[in-house]
Amino acid sequence: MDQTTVKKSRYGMAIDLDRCTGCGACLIACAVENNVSPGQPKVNERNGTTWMRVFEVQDGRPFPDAQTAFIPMMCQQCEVETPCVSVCPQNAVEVDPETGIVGQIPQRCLGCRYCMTACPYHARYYNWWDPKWPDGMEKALNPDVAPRMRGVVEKCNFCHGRLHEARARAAAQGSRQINPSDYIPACVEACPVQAIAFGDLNDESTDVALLARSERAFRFLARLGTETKVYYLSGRDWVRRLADRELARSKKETLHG
Amino acid sequence: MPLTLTRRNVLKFVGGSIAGMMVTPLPWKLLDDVAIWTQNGPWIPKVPRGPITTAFSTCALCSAGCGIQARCVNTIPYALSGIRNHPANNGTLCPSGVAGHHLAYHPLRLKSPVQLFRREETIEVQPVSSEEILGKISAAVAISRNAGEGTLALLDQRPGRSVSLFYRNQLAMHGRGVYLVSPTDPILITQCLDEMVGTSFGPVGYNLERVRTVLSFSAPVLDGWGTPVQTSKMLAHRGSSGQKGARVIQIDSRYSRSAQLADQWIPIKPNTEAALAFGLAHVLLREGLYDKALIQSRALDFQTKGKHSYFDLVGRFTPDHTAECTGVSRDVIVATARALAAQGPSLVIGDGDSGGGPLGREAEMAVWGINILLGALGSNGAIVHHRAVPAPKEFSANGLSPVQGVSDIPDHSIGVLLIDASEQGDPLPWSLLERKLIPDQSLVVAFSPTLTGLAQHTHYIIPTPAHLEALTDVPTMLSSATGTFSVSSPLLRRPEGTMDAREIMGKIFEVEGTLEELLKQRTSAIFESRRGRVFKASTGSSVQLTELGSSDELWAELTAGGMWMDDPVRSKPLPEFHFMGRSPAAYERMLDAGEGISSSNEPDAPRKITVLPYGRRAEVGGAQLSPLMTKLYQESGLHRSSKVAVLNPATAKEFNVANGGRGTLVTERGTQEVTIRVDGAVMPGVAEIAVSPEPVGQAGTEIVQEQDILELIVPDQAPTWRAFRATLQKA
Amino acid sequence: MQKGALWFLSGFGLALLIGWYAFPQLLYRSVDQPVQFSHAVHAGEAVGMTCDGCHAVSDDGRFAGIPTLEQCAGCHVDVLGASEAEKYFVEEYVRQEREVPWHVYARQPDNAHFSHADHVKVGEIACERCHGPHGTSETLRPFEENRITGYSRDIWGVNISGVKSNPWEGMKMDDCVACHKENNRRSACLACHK
Amino acid sequence: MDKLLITRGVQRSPFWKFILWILPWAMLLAWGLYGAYLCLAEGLNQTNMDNRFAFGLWIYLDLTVIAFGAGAFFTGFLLYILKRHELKSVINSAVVLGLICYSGAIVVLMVDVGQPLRAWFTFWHPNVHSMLTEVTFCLTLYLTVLILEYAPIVMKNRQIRKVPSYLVFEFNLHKLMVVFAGVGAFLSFFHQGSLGGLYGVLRGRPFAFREDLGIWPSTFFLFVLSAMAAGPSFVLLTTWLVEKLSKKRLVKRETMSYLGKLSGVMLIIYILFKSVDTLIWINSTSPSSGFPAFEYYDRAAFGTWVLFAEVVLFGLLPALVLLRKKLRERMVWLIPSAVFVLAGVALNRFVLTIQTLALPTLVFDEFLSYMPSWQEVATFSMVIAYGVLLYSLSFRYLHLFPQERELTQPY
Repeated sequence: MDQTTVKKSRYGMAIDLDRCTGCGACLIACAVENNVSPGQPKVNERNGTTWMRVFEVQDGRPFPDAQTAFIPMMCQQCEVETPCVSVCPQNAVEVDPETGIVGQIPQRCLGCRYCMTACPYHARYYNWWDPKWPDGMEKALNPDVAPRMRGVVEKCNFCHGRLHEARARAAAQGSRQINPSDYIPACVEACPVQAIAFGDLNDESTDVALLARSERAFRFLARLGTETKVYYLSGRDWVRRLADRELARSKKETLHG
Repeated sequence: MPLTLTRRNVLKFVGGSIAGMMVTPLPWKLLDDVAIWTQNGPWIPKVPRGPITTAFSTCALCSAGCGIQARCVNTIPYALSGIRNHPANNGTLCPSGVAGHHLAYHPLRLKSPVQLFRREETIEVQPVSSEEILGKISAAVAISRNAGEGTLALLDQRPGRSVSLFYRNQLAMHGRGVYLVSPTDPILITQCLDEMVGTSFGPVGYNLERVRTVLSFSAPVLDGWGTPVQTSKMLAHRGSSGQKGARVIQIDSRYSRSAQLADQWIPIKPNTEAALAFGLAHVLLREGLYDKALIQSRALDFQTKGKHSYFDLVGRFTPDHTAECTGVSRDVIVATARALAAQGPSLVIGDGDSGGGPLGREAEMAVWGINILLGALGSNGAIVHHRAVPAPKEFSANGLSPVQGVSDIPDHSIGVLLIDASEQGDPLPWSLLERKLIPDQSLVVAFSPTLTGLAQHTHYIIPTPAHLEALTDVPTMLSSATGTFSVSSPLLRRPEGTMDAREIMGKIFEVEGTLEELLKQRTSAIFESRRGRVFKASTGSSVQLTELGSSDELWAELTAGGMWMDDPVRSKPLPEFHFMGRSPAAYERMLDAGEGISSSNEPDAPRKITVLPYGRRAEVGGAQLSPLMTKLYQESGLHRSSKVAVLNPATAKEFNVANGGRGTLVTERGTQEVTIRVDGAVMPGVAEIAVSPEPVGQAGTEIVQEQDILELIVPDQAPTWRAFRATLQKA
Repeated sequence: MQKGALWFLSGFGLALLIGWYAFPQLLYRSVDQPVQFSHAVHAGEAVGMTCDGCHAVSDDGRFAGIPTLEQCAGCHVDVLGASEAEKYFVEEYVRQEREVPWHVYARQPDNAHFSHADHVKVGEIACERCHGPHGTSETLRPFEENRITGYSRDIWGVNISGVKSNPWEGMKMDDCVACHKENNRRSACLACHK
Repeated sequence: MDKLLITRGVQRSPFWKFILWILPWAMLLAWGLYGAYLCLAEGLNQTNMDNRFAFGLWIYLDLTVIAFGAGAFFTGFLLYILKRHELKSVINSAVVLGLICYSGAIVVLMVDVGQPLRAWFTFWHPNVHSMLTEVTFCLTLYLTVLILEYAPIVMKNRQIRKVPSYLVFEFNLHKLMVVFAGVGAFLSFFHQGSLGGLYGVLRGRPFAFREDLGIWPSTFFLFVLSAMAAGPSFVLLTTWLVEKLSKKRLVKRETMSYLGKLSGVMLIIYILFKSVDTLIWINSTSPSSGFPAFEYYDRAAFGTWVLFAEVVLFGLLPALVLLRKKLRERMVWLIPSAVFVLAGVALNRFVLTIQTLALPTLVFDEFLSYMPSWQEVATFSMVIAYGVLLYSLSFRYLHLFPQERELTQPY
């Protein structure tokens, strides 16, 4: 059997911004799954570690007409010219050709943070402190994800530990092909309103592939040309205009003009 | 040939050594090993290794009763997820629930009994034996019983559990026992209905699937008020699913999550909900948008003429007058009332925000009034009557102490206050509780797994098992259309020094028995009722209770993530009732509630701001939050703690504070520093502040007292704390 | 000039001695296994156990690795044979319900993910390919731990120079990568790192 | 001992005066060492950098310092390869300055990376596509070259040259200087360029991103040019400063003026290219990725004046002054112009490092501010103190200015 017999996947997500309630379950489920340590006493919004961040945005109209949307944002898994990959001096970042997932290996990382400046989505996080858990809590860490150390960068990898688990499960049955229902990232699983769809974009029949082609779908900063694999869905015009600055500006002009 | 030691020779020797070293593995292997050491050094946490198993239980952090599936390593849970097809959560979990298995490792976790000493900003603890504390309680209980000095009060942070029945039972037998709940507890809301009806109407629930329009009076309808499944259904019409869902209209002084997510947000001046309810009733009555025959036959205070009748009361709240009271425009009032009537079935929810304090009895009755006019309560209504979860007979035989809100009992009356904080419940200003105690003579003891919330104000704490260490049952949620029962079985071994609340109370009242026996008795009672269906986690589907062979089988299902759901009953026809309740001077009280404390009318000292506290379900009242909740609070600002005040830009300007700057809030009770966040969506003139303290990610060297905005409340102001005035200065 | 060369050479020689002989001695710490276990006895004719009787891959693809006490106690509820080691094992561990703190020769660091199911069931690689033939060993050799990294010596390979005389020597990433390349298998970092 | 080390025929201040001069710098060094220790021992939480401002003061100043240090390679290149012998009088000083700038920058980088003990992975597992790999390789190699260039200067010290074999070694090294200069110029060209490329390749940061010219973004070439403009100015300025402090003439005025001319010529070329590049970027590169360029200058303190200052005030203006022979021959024109050149290059590095990170990318991002912590300032002061100390020692005990004896000779 050859490697070529294994189907190449492009894992992606579609997040429905019209459903997201900003509860934060995805953010916590992500931190639990990926052994992200609790914040230090001095932690703040700019130096904490949240592989998945939910931004609260408004349309800018004043009280009482303001509209709010929540934008969960994790690594967008850029497919083409992935900004963080080419900059890493020691190959700690790469796009897995088999899954399309952008991998970050903290043990290879030297902590130069160049990739962080390269990422327009601010999806990369640096360990400013030693990761520490309260007494006894280390026994409750996820065995499938290695904890990181101070001084390295980490980020979302679509819960790769779960892909390992799914592959092992398939292998136990003698198969190289995973069962798609075995591989669902923690944020997707936790979402109380099921706003996130996940799956293989190469497989036309998956929900995520259908949603990615829908009229409501858009991607953030798509004009950078990095072909991200996280799609966002919204029927609200002002939300869709958040995709990039040129679009956001066109709205302002129509308002004022 | 003697080898003479000269400088030159030494240099040559060193040169030779260096050259030699380069062709040994030493420098290269060292370089490699040092790099590996930086990857695996002892300071880097190691993952557990061991057999992976799956366990099932039920989340007890709130009364939604979500089924949880735990992945465990060495039998210790390391990740939780929801159980697929579970009637409460269908495979999902809320942020608190998903990190529930961390609560056992809370940095302020207690594992042995302590005595507390509150210092300026910190708390010192000293270990004591549980016998000593229990001895003190027993002595005080005896004094209260015999000498009649002060009552024995028990504050139940999670009423409705089986152990709550046990408490009420024991307190009733004690004679001078008082059973207290937070004034925001949903039980008190149904009590308002009881007052209107004159007898106990029985438990009610909300059949959200049947409604097309939901009007919420500041209830967090889309943010934890119902179960995840209910919330998901209410939001289902959004996005791509193409399903139908209810239209939600949120009346709220705050730009709350529900206000953000609702189809329509109606901002309202703080504390004027009663007026708006009367105003809506006015439109319904004036335009005849109700079943006249039915109401006239049932309502006992509904004479279309008489003075001091409901008609008369509501008549005062013309749309214009209501607009003046509430700040809601006349057109919106009229349109909302019409929409409720036209786009039925509709229902009105009056349950306040769990952190923001109760709406107040009169406002609740006003809300029930609209529900009655809309036909939401009655034979075809969406507010349904259901049966109580069957309970062992001994409880009804011995009598139950009545449920009382903390503000309902006289000041300086409590001699011994026991706080069951083993489950986190709705938050409560300590000042409200403190004034009920006999000054300097009372004994306050908490049963709590952590040194957080109200437990920080007590004299002693007896530690209880933490979430998922404890065995407990989950009571029926207010939003549930039928009675439900599930059991949170322990997934973790509890520490040696802990006792569950049943054990502690058993010792105090000298009653034999364990919690497990109590819950098994309850399970038998349910089994014997032969009603309802049981969700089985193992199959992901529900079966008729009668399909189960024995009570033990039911117990096995319930302790493994199962849930019992009662059969729905046909709704009672609308009984006879008084719109304004039966208390003397009902009319005046209702009128006061409507006209009353609208904050805009009071002549203000300059530079006062209206503080609107709020809470998030399962993230308040004791703030037993996973250390990882720093992700939502400190690390992303998605949730805000008591340290952040959100203001309208105009208000910020008025008070001379800037976005990201610091401000100090001052009332007679004290001061609190807050970080200012400016948000154009917030109502001018108010400061929205959450009641939860910041989650603790790491234990400090000393225990710092929680900074809770509720501490600033001056208790004399009102029985509720939904809005209070404070000065705000730039810090 | 010659004298100078002697100085140079003696320095050179000493360095070689330190680097090749003393350094490995100092770098590794030798620890005995808590219990002496004989693969030969268990897999021998008398007992007749197969390898996967203890080292099995479960249905979910997880590898049990070294059997837990529970599995051992399945037979060794009491002392079965005459060996001192067994007696010690039963008294110290089985009776006291203590897990044996085995030192695992092939223990990989936390950041390495290795699926035995993938390699053995799908890849059909023999156990010996990586673990060497140890099914007939009479005793357990001492565990050698790298004092700096905490790794087992088996990871680097027994030869300090990194030269391998058997295919199973060395379990470093380079060794994995070499085999993956040879067989055209997954090469992404995340394929084996977690 | 002190006297014996000082080059014959030059006057140096009394030893106690020298100690008095050294002392405050040594104290600054000690403070800096403490700051750096904190960053290494406690982690980079000691700095005010964060996930959004992942590069801060250190990277900015590293880039600036390396641009200033370009004098070493450029002077060497002109002297040894193009045989511009008028530069012989400043080459030693230029080498010392280069060494200080480069070694200092590398020390700070080692504090800046989170895992300095793993930094050698870049050599073992290099990503050849990364500008940072190019920078790391060239920097370390060029630092080696600089040390080799510095060695003969040290070996010419009065006492050290007494060892005959050292003299032979020095002589041999000197013969190789052409090779070193060639290698140095080659390496410098790449790392100065790669430092520019560092930001120019950031596709995700359209404020910094530039189109490719060949295999490198345009900033690659702009950095080389601007560094070549800054280098001579920095040599010029330090020489002038040392003259003022030591109250001696060290270099002929013609040399100073020649350095000024070099700066002027390089600067005008740089400004020309920079202007073209900016126009292309404003009109094509940036808008095509969804970022209207004028928005960058719409934020807080960073108005269009920044661009104006960079191109006109600190670019065109000093370039024109330096290109006029009459003006650059007068110190009142020459020195301020050199300062302007350096300010312009420093501003350019600031804009590319700090402003790039301060500017939002996502529509709902905010403009960010960042202020270095004292530990960051201390760590960098350490490098400045180290530089002053090394230069002071070199100046006192080594023969940095060959013309000094001739110029200070009483007639």
